Amino acid sequence: MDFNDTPQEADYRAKAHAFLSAHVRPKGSEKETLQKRLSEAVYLAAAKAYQKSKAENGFAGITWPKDQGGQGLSPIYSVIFGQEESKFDAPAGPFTIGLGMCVPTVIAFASSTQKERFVGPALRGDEIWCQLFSEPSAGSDVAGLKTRAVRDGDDWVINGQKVWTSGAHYSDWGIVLVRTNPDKAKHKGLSMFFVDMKSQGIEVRPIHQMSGGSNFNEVYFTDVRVSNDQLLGGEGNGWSVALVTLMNERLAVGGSPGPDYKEIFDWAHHVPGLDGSTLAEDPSFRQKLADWAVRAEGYKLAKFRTMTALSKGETPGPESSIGKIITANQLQDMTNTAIESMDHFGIITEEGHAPRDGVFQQSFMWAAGLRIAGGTDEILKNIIAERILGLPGDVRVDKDVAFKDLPTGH
Amino acid sequence: MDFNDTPQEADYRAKAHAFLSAHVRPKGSEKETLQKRLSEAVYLAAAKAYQKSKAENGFAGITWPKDQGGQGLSPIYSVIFGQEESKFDAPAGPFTIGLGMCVPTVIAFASSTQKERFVGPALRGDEIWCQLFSEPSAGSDVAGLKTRAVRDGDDWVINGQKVWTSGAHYSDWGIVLVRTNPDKAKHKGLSMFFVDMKSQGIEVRPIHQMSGGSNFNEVYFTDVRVSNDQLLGGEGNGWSVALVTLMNERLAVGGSPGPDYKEIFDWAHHVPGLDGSTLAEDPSFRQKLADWAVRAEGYKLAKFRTMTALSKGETPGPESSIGKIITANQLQDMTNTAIESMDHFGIITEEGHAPRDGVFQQSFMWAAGLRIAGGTDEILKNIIAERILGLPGDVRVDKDVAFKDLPTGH
Amino acid sequence: MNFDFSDDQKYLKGQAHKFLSEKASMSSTRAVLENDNMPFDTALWASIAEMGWLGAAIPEAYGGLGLGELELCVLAEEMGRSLAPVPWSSTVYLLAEALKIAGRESQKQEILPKLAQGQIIGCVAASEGPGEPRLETLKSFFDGSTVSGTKIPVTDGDCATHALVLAKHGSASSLVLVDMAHTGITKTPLKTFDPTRSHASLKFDQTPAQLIGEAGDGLGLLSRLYDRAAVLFAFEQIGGTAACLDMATAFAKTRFAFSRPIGSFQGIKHKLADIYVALEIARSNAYYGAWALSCDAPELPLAAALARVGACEAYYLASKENIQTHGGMGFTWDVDCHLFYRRAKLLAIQLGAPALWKEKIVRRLEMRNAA
Amino acid sequence: MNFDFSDDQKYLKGQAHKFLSEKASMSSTRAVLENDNMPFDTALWASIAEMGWLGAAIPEAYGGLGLGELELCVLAEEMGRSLAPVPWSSTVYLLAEALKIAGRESQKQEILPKLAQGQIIGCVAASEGPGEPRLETLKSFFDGSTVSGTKIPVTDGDCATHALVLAKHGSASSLVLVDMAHTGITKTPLKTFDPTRSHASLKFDQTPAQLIGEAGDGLGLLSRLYDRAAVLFAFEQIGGTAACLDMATAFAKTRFAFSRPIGSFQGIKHKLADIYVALEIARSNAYYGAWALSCDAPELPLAAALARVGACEAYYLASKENIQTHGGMGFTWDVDCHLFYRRAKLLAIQLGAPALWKEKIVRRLEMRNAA
Repeated sequence: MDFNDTPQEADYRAKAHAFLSAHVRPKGSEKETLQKRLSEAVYLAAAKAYQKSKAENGFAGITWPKDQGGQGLSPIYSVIFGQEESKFDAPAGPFTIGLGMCVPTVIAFASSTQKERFVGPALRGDEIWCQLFSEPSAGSDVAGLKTRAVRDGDDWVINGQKVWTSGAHYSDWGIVLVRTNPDKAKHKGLSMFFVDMKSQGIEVRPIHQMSGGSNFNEVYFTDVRVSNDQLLGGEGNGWSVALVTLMNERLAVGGSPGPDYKEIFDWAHHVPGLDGSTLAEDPSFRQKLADWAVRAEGYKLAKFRTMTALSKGETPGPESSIGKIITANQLQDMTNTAIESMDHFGIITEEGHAPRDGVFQQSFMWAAGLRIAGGTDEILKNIIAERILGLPGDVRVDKDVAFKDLPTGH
Repeated sequence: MDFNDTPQEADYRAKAHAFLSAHVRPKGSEKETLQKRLSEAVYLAAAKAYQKSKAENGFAGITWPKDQGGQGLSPIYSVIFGQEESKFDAPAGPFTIGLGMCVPTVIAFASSTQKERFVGPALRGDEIWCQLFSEPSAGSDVAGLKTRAVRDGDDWVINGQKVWTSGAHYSDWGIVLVRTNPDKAKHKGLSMFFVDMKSQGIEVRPIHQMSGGSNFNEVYFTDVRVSNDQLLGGEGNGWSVALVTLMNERLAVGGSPGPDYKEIFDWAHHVPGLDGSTLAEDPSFRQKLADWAVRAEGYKLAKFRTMTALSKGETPGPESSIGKIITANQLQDMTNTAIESMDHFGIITEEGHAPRDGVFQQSFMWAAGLRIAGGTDEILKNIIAERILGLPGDVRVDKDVAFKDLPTGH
Repeated sequence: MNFDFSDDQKYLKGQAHKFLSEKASMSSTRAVLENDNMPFDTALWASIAEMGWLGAAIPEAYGGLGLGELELCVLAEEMGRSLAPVPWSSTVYLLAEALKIAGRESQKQEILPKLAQGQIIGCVAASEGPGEPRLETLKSFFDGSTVSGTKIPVTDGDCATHALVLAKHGSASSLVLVDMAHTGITKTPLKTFDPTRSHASLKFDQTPAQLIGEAGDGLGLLSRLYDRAAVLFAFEQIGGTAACLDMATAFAKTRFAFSRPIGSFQGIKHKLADIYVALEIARSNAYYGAWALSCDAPELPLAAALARVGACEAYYLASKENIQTHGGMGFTWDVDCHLFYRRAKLLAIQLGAPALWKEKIVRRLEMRNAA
Repeated sequence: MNFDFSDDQKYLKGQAHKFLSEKASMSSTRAVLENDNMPFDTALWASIAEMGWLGAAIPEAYGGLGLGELELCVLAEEMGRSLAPVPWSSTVYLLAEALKIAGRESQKQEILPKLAQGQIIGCVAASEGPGEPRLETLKSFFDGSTVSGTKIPVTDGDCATHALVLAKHGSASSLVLVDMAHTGITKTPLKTFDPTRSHASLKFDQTPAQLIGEAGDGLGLLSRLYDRAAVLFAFEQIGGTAACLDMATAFAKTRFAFSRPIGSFQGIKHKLADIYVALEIARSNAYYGAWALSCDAPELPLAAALARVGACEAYYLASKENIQTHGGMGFTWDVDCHLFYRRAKLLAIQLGAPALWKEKIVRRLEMRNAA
């Protein structure tokens, strides 16, 4: 056992670090990040320039096939690059979903002419892609989506609404999962298209989150025409195409959002505890802190086990789905404890008064959403129970029934 | 708001207390109880004598109709008697289920001749009744029971196995739920009989519990003949009859088993804590103790609300089902904490060494069973969700299917 | 055994529910949430005054309705359920109660009648930083006639007409009453986690102040006042908890996933059952607190602590799992889940956080055992 | 990054699994459980000795196989899974490890070879009552050549050939080695919560004893020894946790209620998912402990505490919910659920309970931050 890179990995890590040092600044405090400091337009320009430099220096499409302009390397190298990149204030966000999920789907299912047209620009940062799957009435049950595409000559006409789309307002292209045949069973009547986000009939509206901010959009489709050539994977195969897209969501070996237990422990040395000493000396706080440490370190170490599998060329299992269950709930618990340990003062979010610029209160809000976004706690536990433990699925009342005949409660 | 009895209630409580003082001893320590000190035979004799004296003094069948030898009083009075009785070492156990659940079912469904024959002897303590519902493959799903009764002339012949029957080995009579028609849907093919527990073909075997003791039995039926007259509520109505029997299980306003948080707190003053002072001074233990107090006092107070409803002549709802979820899990948590707070020493159960004669370890065992007996945590939560909150039932695959065609997994 | 509210009290609760569902809709709460210059809903405040609720538990001699604390409890539950964005708790549970238990006759006569008519808004200015106020760390001071120092945060501090200020007084502490009309008080509004209620920091500079209760008994009086307020807060909290449970239950019945109501999945079902259990435990403890408060029973300190902890835990569980039950929608601004998540946190820390009150429970158990 | 066991180590684990499923069936565990006069399974002990496992991590120079601590970890996981009723942990994790880190050459030469052959059984006699042993409360004392005092409980105390005894030594404490063949040692067997392992109280009366490690370093050495043992215990615990999860999962797939496998209900499904999560967290922390143990890394104290707490929590959860998943059957003597419930508790307290180790985690985080 060791935590060391192989010689090749170490070499690659050094190269990645050198590239990053040359092109982006080391991470500073949260409020000084590019994203916080720059207007969205300027930030996007920076992001595109950064992506271009990645492409020029051979750090774009790390795991993609060489003939697609990728580096043809194993996933461990993109993990290593990600680890190094996370030490810098790199404007990579706008490309995460497109290059991580959308374009790989294009590579897997589009025609060679289409690949020539789209893969390069995406890789070089000229074009941004977004993913349009979820709908107001199809969240945990994505396959229950209602957005319709109706054939009209060589075109399809799309009508419906998507939600929780990141970056829809600045994306050039998107992949959209729609229903092409409501007479078939729900999973069988779906198809995947890629669409020009600037098409007529597409309206993007920001979602106002309970946290106050807007990181996602609603996207309305009104008689949006797409050519039949933009069908990915063929009519009625949308679900299997979507599974390929979502598979890429799994390799989340990045860090966890919000303050970690160490940050809260440091801070606790400056907060009074129940008995007049500091919170950091409060035995009941210390017991909680130990629980957080066990879960946080355990999760970090579990990711090292995943990396080990990758490094050996094995594919890590759905084990990685334990990550969000732990981090989201623990973030909610930790920040709740931090807020409550300040008593009445904990309600303050005003800058200059709230400790750590109010990161505890912000994360306490975010954590509630984190338990839902990208698979609720309940869905993730089903995945663990069924895919890992092999327990039987729940009774399904929506199998072998024409989608249009399924009960919807409305 | 007040916690006082009405004048009539106070008067009744005084009479009950006077009767008890005259007939039984005040409760002493756990190991000195009659049940612990006496052989089962002697204890049973004492129990029968005690029940006889209750009947003679008008404290038997408190809520039963007068024409059945009962007192015709409202449930609050049996609660009051129960509260007073719980202060004494009264040998009431062997009659709890029979008089609480079985005989009321007989009163509700038997012929007047049968009632004349059975109600009196039960009330006077001459005969003990037991309840035979659960089966090895029908626990949470009682209606899935397999024990068959087949018509043969004026008789029925019963074959099958029952489990978790308290007192079967010393009972004179029992009510048994059986399947009389496997071609009907599961709930529709059931019937209820009362049987002579001394009948030929009934074999009673004690169940060896994980706790070491044996408080329950398995009861095997092999060609046991019962007359058609012993059918309660008519053929095929077994399920509705059983619901009447089980309804009576609800009025559990008694105390909770095992040590309570106060006992653990008292004890904690004599155990070293982490920092060298006593456990009672350990802030993290104190936080836990407060949680236990909130739940324990809250549950006790919830029972006062139930009593208030009874006192006003209202019927308390299924709210009482929150009781066992709280007490069983809290008992497991409290005793686990007590055991662990002793470190290695906590493993000892040997009398003379283990604190409180090992009650913490015993209760830690019991608690695991308590979470299962008489409705698992999971079943109780379903009851709360469906009967109180009105949430929809789970998808049923066993409706409108002949019982014999239902999947069993075997 | 009569451990329940009377029919009259239940009738009052029903009336309050009806009144608040009309006048204190969520749009009233959202108006305050989204408007920084609107510390509370003045129209709603006026009509609450008209209903006489502000003086519900104030003796008729002081212009109140002369009802008891139990009536205040049922009103509190409905106020909590409605998230009414008004300085109700600061005025009724804190200022009025303080005067009732420790005010001098002149103070009662001067303030309570106006308070009952809605012309007075109270606030408690105790906190000066993270953690509970302690004599060792208290910086504000009272010189016998004026008070100086900075208090942060003060709920309703920017709209209050009168402030109860905890201040060092010689070697001890005292609770003093300040008329906010005095000049030289600096009020700075504060952004908080619950913008549906207004907060400020208050800077006093030799501001005239009069003693409430015994000189040197500031922390003691505040603790007794908080015991009373804890019971009333607990009813607001169970009202909020019940509202969350109702919301989540209604949603779980009508929201379909996999072509079934999500409420038919045990994952949701058991979650809501857990909330119900927490609510029943909290409610029973709150009733006990109400009884102790209504008859000034010696059990009040313990009962209040039990009521507060039970209510804080239940409301937190209900408000966060209500969001979870609503899924993505629950995380949006337009769905009301977050309003309860915010209020639950404010009510859980305003009188001191659960950890503090858990320790109080144990200390009070020790006192009872010692007695 | 190579944070996993080697193929050889995995092969050894497979072999151990195969061997133990044959030789250490539950009937072996039950034989010890039900027979008060059978402290352990002597036949199983003999064949484990034959396999050479007792000396797996003992250098060849002392008659061992000279494998590393990582090999011991994989064996520990399988021993834990099988509930093997033998004095393995007392002998291998405690006595052998103590000699390896603190034994004098003569002591190693005298004991380790015999231990590797199965002729020596160890035990640790530290506890004298509730709570962790502390210098202030320690009553047993060592006078330089003999030890006197009563130790209770001592796991394997009635079958051990050698005991490591913690005793007061002047104003400090020392760890001393006692040959149990000496006369005048009173062994009293004790009934415990886990009768599948034997326990006794030991009374020493001027019993000849030799120092292990530095004079006066008894508590320090015991703490270092327990850090090493904590990692090995953690592997036994994750083995037991995995066995409970396997049992519960298999049962949930085949047990039907309402004509469905109970494993198709989210109530059971999510329960088992929670156990899986706890197991993965525990396993990852245990691996870290294994790495630190294998290379005597400075991270060992923190890693050991993380491994222990994660493993204690996971095993407790898995063993109690395994009973719950089995329903009524789970509460019977004949179903194996309770064997794990018993063992989980013993392993959780033998080296000191989780609360103690949680405090160790925080202290060691503080040391790391200070460093």
